[in-house]
Amino acid sequence: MLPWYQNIPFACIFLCMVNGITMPLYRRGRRAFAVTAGVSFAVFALSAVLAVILAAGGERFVYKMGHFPAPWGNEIAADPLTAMLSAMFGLVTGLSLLGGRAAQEADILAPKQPYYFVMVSMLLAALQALAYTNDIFTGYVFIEISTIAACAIVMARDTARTIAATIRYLVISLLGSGLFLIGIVLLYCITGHLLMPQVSEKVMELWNTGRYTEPLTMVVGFITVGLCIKCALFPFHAWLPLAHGGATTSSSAILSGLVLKGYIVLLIKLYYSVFTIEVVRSLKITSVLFVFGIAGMLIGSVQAIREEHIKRMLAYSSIAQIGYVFLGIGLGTEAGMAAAVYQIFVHGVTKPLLFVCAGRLTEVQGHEKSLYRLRGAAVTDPLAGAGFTLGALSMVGLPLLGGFMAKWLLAASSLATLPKLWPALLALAASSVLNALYYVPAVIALWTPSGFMAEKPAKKAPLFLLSALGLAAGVILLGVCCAPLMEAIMAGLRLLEAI
Amino acid sequence: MTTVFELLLILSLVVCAVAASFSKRLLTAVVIYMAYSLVMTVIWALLQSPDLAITEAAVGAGVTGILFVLTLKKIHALKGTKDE
Amino acid sequence: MKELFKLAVVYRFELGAILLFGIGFMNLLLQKNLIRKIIGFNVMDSSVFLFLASQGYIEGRIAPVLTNGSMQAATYVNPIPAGLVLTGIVVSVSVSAFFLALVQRLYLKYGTVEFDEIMLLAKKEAE
Amino acid sequence: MKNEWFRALVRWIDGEPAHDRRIRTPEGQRVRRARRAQRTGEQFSDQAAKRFAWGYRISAVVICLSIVCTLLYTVFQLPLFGAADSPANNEVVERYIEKGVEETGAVNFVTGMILDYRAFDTFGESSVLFLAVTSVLILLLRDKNNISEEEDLLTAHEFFIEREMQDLILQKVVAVVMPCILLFGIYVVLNGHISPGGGFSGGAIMGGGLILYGASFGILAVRRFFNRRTFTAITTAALLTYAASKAYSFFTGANGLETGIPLGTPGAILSSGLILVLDICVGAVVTCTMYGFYALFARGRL
Repeated sequence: MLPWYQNIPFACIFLCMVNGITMPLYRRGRRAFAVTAGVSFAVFALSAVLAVILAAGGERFVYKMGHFPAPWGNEIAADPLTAMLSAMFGLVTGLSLLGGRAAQEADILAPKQPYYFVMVSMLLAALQALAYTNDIFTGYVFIEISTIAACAIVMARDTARTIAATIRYLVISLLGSGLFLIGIVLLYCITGHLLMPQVSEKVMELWNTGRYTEPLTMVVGFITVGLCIKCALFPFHAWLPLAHGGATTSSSAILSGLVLKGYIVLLIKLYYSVFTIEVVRSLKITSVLFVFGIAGMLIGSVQAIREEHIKRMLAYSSIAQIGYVFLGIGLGTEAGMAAAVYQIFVHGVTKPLLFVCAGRLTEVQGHEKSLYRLRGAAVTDPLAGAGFTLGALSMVGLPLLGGFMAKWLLAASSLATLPKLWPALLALAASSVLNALYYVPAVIALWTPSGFMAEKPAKKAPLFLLSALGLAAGVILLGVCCAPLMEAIMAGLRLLEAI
Repeated sequence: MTTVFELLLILSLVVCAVAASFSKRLLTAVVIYMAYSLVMTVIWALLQSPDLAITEAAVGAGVTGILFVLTLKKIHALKGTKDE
Repeated sequence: MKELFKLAVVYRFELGAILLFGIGFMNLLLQKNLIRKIIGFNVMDSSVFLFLASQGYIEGRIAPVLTNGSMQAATYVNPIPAGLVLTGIVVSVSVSAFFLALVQRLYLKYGTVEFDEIMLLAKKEAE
Repeated sequence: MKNEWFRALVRWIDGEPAHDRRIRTPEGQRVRRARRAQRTGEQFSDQAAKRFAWGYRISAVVICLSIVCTLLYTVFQLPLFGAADSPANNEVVERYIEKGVEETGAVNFVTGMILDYRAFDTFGESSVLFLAVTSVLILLLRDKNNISEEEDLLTAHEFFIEREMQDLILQKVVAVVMPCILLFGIYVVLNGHISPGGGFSGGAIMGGGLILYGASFGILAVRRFFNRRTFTAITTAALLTYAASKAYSFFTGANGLETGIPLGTPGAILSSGLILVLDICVGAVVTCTMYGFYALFARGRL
């Protein structure tokens, strides 16, 4: 028998999938909602316990999916980093669902709500599987699951525009997964394995002997481009604002905060456990990612400045934040990668907070979406306003908040890489200014009383309160106790590299 | 001899794919796509993968084709109002 | 030149698969009509599967189903690509069905299946 | 000039973006756009869109051609077609073939591989199918969001045709053919571990049979024995059985326990342990899914 905690990753994935399968049995949304949120929090609790145990022991383990060991059967592998990511996925999904409950009631017809929760729990399962998987083909299958589920939670809010946004999202996603698929097919053809440790061994052998170098380059290129399309890195970002800006609140929060990150996590895992970072660096792919990351940071912010629809503004800001992650990956050092992962955590908590608060603010203002008409919404519901302000300040980079820590870590890690030092620092500074240029006016506008305010005070929303408090606590926690988290991230990355 | 046959099949696949993308009417494109699936079935059989052949025949040429045609009916493309 | 031609005949399935991949990819990117786009996606996916299966094929061996009790690996072709392709076909059918359902709904809302027109109408509606 | 800047700054701090240069209001944007259109001629935005479309098309073609060319170049570096010494043909394949029958009990090595060795992928695959049919349900199930009068008339007309104008020849032929199709589907499902085929292809065949029945006798006739409730019940039950048996096998496998399920004689119908159960579950799910697709696409209800 294995130690009990080693069953947790599989148990979490399985729990989510079974929850998804049983959802159609519910007639109405309310119970389905409660069960799904409960499952998300259970996933969070289990994964957090696992993360603590693994981080304490500096341990990494593989879990056989079936009776057959490594090169024959499927496997999943867990280390402190993936366990923490999985905990974050569970927590943020649960909190987003709570925070977006009112919007779900308004946007999705009651008989179809259980189907929405099918998608959410399958998405959570897929995200965890992407973090834990130790097999490239399993990665592909779960990428497809997350694609369909992500598109479905966009279109769940059944308006013409969200369906148009969904089809665009789907087309782009299909391009991405097609490229990823041909990448792994080529990889299988030259290595003959599908499990990451075995593939990695073969890749090292090929790299050292110089055989199949061109196909290998192609493989790394295809997989990178495929995943970058799916996580909206700069030249492939055009689909994002429509999809994330138009969906219902909890969908936007989950999509922006988690789904984009799931693909990046898989990419980092592939870089570390399959190709090794040295190979990727010597193929100059990190430098390319660095350039596009910077471009994304700047262009995303510039487009956000020009946007007046609050959710689309947040969506454009997501493009910029994804740019930060790729800036960290592009540095090509361990510290840079760790900073990128830290940014994943920070953005994964902050953006849902912003979306949830924005959803609440539009709700109290009578479903207005433009910043101009939202003036004064924060006065009507000060708590939502405070949450939005906190998230915005974190994005701008106020010390003691998560966003500041992430930027600081990125800057600190760029110090060690000389040719990339100045571009990285300049881009960070410029993008901070740009962030301030759209977040500060938005916050000021929200707090300025105006004629658009509702006359009667807002109805109480305990679920929203819980969600906003949880997410805000996460933002502050990420800003204050950075050191232990960074240690666990570093340990996790080193363990990923060791196999 | 098999090689020639295989080459012919591959050629017809390419021709089908090109024809489907340049055909005037949507229904033609769908029918050509179904033919493409059928050729693919034969190729799976030649590549010694009978499992794939059965699946492709049942799904690619069968159910997917039906779904395509039903969609064409819903978007009123069967009578050629849109695409002629 | 003759050598290259011979090599091309040897790699016939792979080359065909790549041509199909290109055609499918272009269709998915460039076709304005959504139905053609999804046909392009199907062509692209099946071309990748063709590529995979042709790399698993081994000359002179038979399908991976136990025949005449022979349990020698040298009797059968590689079963792994077939399994992977089976999974892939299911995925592509599911995606096609989802896509076509979306197309139906879009037609109901906008009265067209041209991607550009739909995006334009959606944008106009946003303003 | 300076004064204006200062005033703009004050307004910006006051949070009154309406008079700011970067106008944030929808009204302001509309005004700006109209002004720009006046300045540059009416077709400005159209032309820009056209130019953008051309740029997009050209770059797409260039990207695609470069991908194809590099792939064509790469192919010649890959192992030869049909060669026995390709990297893919390694110890993994050997084990699947030489030990496959003994370890999984399946005579069809592909089935043994996808339902036992690499079963997690297949579990994901059936979830994809489930997700697809659920999203089609969300999209096409008739409710107040997706009803148009024209569509309703059409559907009513089709139901009328179904009821009143039944085609005798078609129905007689289908009455003969349909049992054969179903029987063949069941055969393919049950023999998934013995011969080519399995849950997915067999399920698709059975689904095809049901679709044929629905198309000739009318969806109302099918609804007598297969409605939304049976659909939900069958898919949920089958997927849950699938998940439970897989969870059992994963859990025991990882923890080094025996499953305690006899594999039986290879080649018999009742053999190879859980594979038969899994095949039946997948078959049931796929049958429901395929017919569900048809009914939803054709009528928007199940």
